[in-house]
Amino acid sequence: MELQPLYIQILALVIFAIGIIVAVARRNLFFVLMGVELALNAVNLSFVGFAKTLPAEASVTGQIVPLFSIAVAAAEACVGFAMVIMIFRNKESVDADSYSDMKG
Amino acid sequence: MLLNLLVIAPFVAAILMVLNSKEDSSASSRMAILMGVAFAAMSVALIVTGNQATTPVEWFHIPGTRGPVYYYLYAHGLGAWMVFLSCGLSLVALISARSITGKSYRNFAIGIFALMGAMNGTFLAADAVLFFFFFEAMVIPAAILIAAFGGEKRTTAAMTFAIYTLVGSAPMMVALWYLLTIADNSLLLSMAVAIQSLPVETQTLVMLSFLLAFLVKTPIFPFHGWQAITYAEAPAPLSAILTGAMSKAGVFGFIAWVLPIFPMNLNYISGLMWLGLGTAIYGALMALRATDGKRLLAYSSMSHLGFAVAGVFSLSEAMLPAVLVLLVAHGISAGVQYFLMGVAERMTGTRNINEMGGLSSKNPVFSFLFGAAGVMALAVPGTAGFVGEFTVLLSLWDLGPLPALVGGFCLILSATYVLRFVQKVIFGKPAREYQEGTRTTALEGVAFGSMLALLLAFGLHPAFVTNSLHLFDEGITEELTTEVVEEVAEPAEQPMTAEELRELDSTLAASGFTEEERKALIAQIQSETLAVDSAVAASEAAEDSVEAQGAAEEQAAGTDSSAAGAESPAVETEKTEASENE
Amino acid sequence: MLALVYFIILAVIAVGAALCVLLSRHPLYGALSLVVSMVSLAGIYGLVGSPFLGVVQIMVYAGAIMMLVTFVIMVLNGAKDKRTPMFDGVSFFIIPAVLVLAAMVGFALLRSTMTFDSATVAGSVKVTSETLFNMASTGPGYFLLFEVIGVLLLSAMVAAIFLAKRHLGSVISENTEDKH
Amino acid sequence: MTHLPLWFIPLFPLIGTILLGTIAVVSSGAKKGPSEGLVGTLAVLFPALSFAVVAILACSMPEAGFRETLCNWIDIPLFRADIGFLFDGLSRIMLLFVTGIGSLIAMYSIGYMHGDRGFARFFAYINLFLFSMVVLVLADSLLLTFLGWEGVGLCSYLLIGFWNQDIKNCKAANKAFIVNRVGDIGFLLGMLTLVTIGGSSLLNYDGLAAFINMVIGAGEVVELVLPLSLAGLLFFIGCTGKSAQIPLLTWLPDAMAGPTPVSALIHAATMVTSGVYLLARLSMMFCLLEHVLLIIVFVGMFTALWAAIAGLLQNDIKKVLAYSTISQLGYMFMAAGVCAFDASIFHVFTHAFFKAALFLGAGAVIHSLAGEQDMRRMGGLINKTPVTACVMIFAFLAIVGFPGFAGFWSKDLILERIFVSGPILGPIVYVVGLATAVITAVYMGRLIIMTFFGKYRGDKETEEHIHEAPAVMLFPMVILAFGAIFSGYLWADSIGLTFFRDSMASVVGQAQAIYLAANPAAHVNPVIFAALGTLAALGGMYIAWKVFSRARIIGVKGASTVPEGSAASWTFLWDYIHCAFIAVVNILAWFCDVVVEKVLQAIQWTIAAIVEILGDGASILQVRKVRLQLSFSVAGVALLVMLVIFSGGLV
Repeated sequence: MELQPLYIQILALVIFAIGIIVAVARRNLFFVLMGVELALNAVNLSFVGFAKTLPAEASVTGQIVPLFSIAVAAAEACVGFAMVIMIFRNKESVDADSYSDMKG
Repeated sequence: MLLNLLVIAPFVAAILMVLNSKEDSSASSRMAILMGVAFAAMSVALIVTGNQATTPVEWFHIPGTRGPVYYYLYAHGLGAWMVFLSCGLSLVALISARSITGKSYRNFAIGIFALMGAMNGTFLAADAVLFFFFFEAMVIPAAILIAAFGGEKRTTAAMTFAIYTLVGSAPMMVALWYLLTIADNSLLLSMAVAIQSLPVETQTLVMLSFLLAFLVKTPIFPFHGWQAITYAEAPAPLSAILTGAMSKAGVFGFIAWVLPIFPMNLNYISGLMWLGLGTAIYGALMALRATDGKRLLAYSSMSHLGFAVAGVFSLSEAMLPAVLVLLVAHGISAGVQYFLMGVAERMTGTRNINEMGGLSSKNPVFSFLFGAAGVMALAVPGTAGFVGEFTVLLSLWDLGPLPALVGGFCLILSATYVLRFVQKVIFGKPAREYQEGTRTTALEGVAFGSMLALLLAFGLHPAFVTNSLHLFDEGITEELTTEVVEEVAEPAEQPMTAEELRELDSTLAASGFTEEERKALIAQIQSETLAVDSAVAASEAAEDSVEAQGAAEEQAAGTDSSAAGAESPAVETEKTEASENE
Repeated sequence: MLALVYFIILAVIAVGAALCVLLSRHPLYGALSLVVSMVSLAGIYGLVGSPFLGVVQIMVYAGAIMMLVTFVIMVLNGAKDKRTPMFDGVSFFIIPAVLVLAAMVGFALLRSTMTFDSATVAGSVKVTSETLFNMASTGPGYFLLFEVIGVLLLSAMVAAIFLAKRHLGSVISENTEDKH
Repeated sequence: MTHLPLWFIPLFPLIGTILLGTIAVVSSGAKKGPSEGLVGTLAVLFPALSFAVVAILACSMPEAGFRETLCNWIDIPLFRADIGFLFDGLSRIMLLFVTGIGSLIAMYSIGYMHGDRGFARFFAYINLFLFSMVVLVLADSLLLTFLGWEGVGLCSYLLIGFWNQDIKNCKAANKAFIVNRVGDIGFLLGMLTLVTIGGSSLLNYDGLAAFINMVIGAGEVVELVLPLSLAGLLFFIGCTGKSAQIPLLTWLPDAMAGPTPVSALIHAATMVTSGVYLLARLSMMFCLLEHVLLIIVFVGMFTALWAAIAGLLQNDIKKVLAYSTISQLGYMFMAAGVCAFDASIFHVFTHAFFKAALFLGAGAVIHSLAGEQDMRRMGGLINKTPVTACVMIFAFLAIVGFPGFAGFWSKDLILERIFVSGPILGPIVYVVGLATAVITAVYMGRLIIMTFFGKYRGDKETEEHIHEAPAVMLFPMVILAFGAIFSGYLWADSIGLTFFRDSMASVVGQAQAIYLAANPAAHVNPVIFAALGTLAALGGMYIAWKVFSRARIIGVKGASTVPEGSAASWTFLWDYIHCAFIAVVNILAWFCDVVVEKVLQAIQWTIAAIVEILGDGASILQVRKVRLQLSFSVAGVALLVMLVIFSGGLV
């Protein structure tokens, strides 16, 4: 029995599902952000897994996109946490449900 | 060069206006008026120098379409005159707005320049996507200006205007995109060829989507809901531009885009003509009852444009010059009426004509201009309006007496409401004490006066206007067609194979030609391909050969799309010319 | 075979750590679990022949980002919010939804056939880096993207500084007001 | 070119218009108006110069006349028109009296308009009017005639509403313009019909004549009668508008709101006769159209009779004259209807003199009574204003057809031509015409008696101020009075003077010959007609003397009569008919405004409301909790994926 690409995809799927659940089900803002990171990671993994099924030249895209997505995630985390700091100071709460001013 | 300047430079001017100080309105007005004069001069130069085109530049690809979108401008008589209207009215608006806008003059000028650039682009675009881009872009500065400088209900007016026109052209966007997926590129000719291959129902659907946009823009009954409130609430100089130049985009679209692209059957043509006449009558009747001066003018404008649309769809030989003169005349006269109404509004502080009156004793110069503008709007012979309306009536009479009779009735009604308007505003005793605002300034007076003088000049010598269409026949087309023939002739030189002919035949059948017509056409094409140089001679023949060539190109399955793109602009000009000659 | 064993070990760690993130009470624990999960993912990247990606994953994610997270959590005292429950009604709605979604996608995955390309798995650092940085052979596209990403990061940093700065300023002014 | 250029004729009034207009606009802001002497001089100078040019040209004119094409006007596919002038026997006569009487009346106006705020403006309008009228008459094509045609209508509008402070005057002006517009549209459509029949060259008078000759030569008259009749009918509608014939006659009585010189110039002597002029111009066409001619005869007959009866019942001195004008125009149309175009133009010519004299006399009376127009408050003026009275009485004798005066010759000529035109129709129309002549004598006699004889019935105050008009007003009146006496001798058939007919022969002779060939005239001794005509005039005068010199006319108190618009009096039933049309249009407009527009707006707002409700409805789904929102979307994605998979999508 060898390592199959399918296994990697299944793993990515599981981590993605957990990531989503963390992002939505947890009420703490930090967990929300961490869930998003988890889901992003899962997607990167999926990319790499699929890329490995292709011949070398064609697989390049699949390996470069995660690279960029990691960079974007870094930027997102940077801004995201700055915002968390800001709104935490305003509301004195990290409960995601207390930020519901958007409904008109 | 001139074309690029006319389209792009207004936007540059708008940006330059930002550099002005916000407080010093006199400095910014000097600059704005100077630039306005420059643009007006350029538009005159455009008319004088005749037809021209820029070299097409590939702009971008729309996903799903086969060919590229070009940045490609060209000017023929119609477009050039519309550009003249847009530049000239903008100039007068910039002059006239000085007394209205006060400190925020700078912002007003920015909006006007942006609007002018978009309008020029609309009238000069040779590429359908470019046209659509500018057609939509016009709405934005206009709506912003209304919302910023309008009357009491300005936000409602701006919203109504923007939503109506944007929603109206949304189907056109879809239809355009659909056409692009089957056409070689977004130029007129390839679209006209492409639509031939569609089933009749689809053709109708696509055509109706195009029509809707222009019907709303013109506006034609029953799509005029936005017009009265918009023109009434917009500041008077802007109303003048809207009615004098922007509303022409609808009629322009009918002539320059709908008629050349779509093979219309007689039902649609006569239906649209009657719709135009109905609008003319409806607008006149509404104007009879309007008490808001600007609303009255809005309905009058609607009436005139309905008349123009009826003229367009009379499709007689005299249609193009007739409608052109009518549009130019209406643009100037409606424009000056709006400007003067703005002056009246600012002198009396009201738009209700029942509360006005007696201005003739208070401000005789203004009243002279106002009365003269009214007379010009009446289409008294000797003014441009008369030439336009007479020749349009002539076109209508070509179809039969009934449309012309309805048109004549419309002229009687127009006399009625214009006289009522003039009487209520300037004659009689002042209805109440006016809070006297700024009177007509000397510069304004000169501007309005020269507009009236233009009307007289065009009325006594309409060749000024109509000659630009002759120029089109002789000038650039010759050069273009010679080039085109060399390029076009190549595929056409080889006689079409039997298979190609069969395919052409089936295409024609799909687009609703009868057996005899198809046979005749094919016979013509066969003889055409043998005698190549006759492609230039007769416009109809040229169109047919071009069509045949288009079919041949289609068979090549667009493998050489870049080559097709390079030669199509030239071919397309010829096609426009052919259709305009009809 | 050996690869499969390593994979299973790493996968179990990754999933376990992810579950820890889901179930931990304090965000700090969650963050640490997340680091573990990411590191094990980096291992998997190495396992399937993308060591460069794995290194980047450890440096950027497990290093920089997670450090930021923990730092922020520790700066904000109220991060551990005792009053808010871990889960509520929404959670019971989302979990089945996600499970169904995952099941569907998994079902689709199972129906497909995939095999590794042996050459690709063997090593791809060279190909990747050449594609990225050798403009002569692949054109400037990726390199340009790379530079743009740099600008994005810079702007994100500036944005974060601005957000934080305004906040700090307000705190100072509040404090000065309190004194009077 | 050996003769003076034709465009000199319209040029002078145009220069006058521009100069005076500039003066009027420039001086409008100033407290004190421009010098009346200067303005008056300019105002008379330019028409007089124009008259001089006409006179020179008239003397040197060859038989065929002058033709001159200035430049191209409209040149588009299907249609081409030039600006060109045509000076022949017909336009010579018309131009002579248009510019001549125009100059005289301009001179008169200097006195009449003295002290008015709009002095310069008035003369600018007058010059513009003369320009338009000259263009109308001098044009060599229908299109250019139409320019003058609408131009005179416009000037008429401007001058009726000259005192625009009073809204009633404006309404009268509007009415005049709109009613005229109806006729003008007829003219316009007539031109279009001609263009459809034979191309735009038919709009040229020479081209039309050539075409008709060609048609007659080719024997294709029958095929073309129907479209030509349509064109003729449409042109006739235009004529009824401009010449105040049934059914478009209501504007002329109201037009008396304008200053009296205007009434004399535009609404009596020149503009209103342009309909007759047009019929004569198109004589080649009309002589083929028997049915249209029949309509013209009947319309003319009814108008003459109707207006004469209406004239009996008016108390406003100017209104009497207005109805009298309509009635006389009816005569001219009757003549045109039996293809006696030269007779009708002759009547136009003589009528211009005596009616202008009457109007100017009335103006002098009004002037001397400080604006009083109601005849019931006049009387006995012959002692106080003898010159005016003499002028008016001479003109009166001319209009009733007293032997030897101008009207006698022209009116008898018309009646004679009518009688001989056909076996049954001729005598009937003749009898009506004769009856009209009697009524004319009655109401004109009433006017003279009520104004100049008996006792003065007005206020004492005004009586003291009654004075003869100044010389500048009297001079034109006297000249016109001479015209009223002697202009008839240009064509006194009975004593063998036929100068007028000969000069017209080149224009209308052929048409009349064609008509006569189709309808041979019976020969009756002309002396009988002269005797009958004289009898009618004398009889009418006798009745008037009997009835009105004895009758006690009760002076009225209160304001003098002013134009009353559509509510004038029952005599003009036509006003009510027009009102019905206006009501229809108003109802249509009301329907559009209140029903259609509201429905459309309702639809528009309904759509807007639906969209808004849909938007609001969607926002119900939006819950406060962002996380719940997110989970909804995840669930939605799950649902979609499920759909795809179970519908066999990816598998």
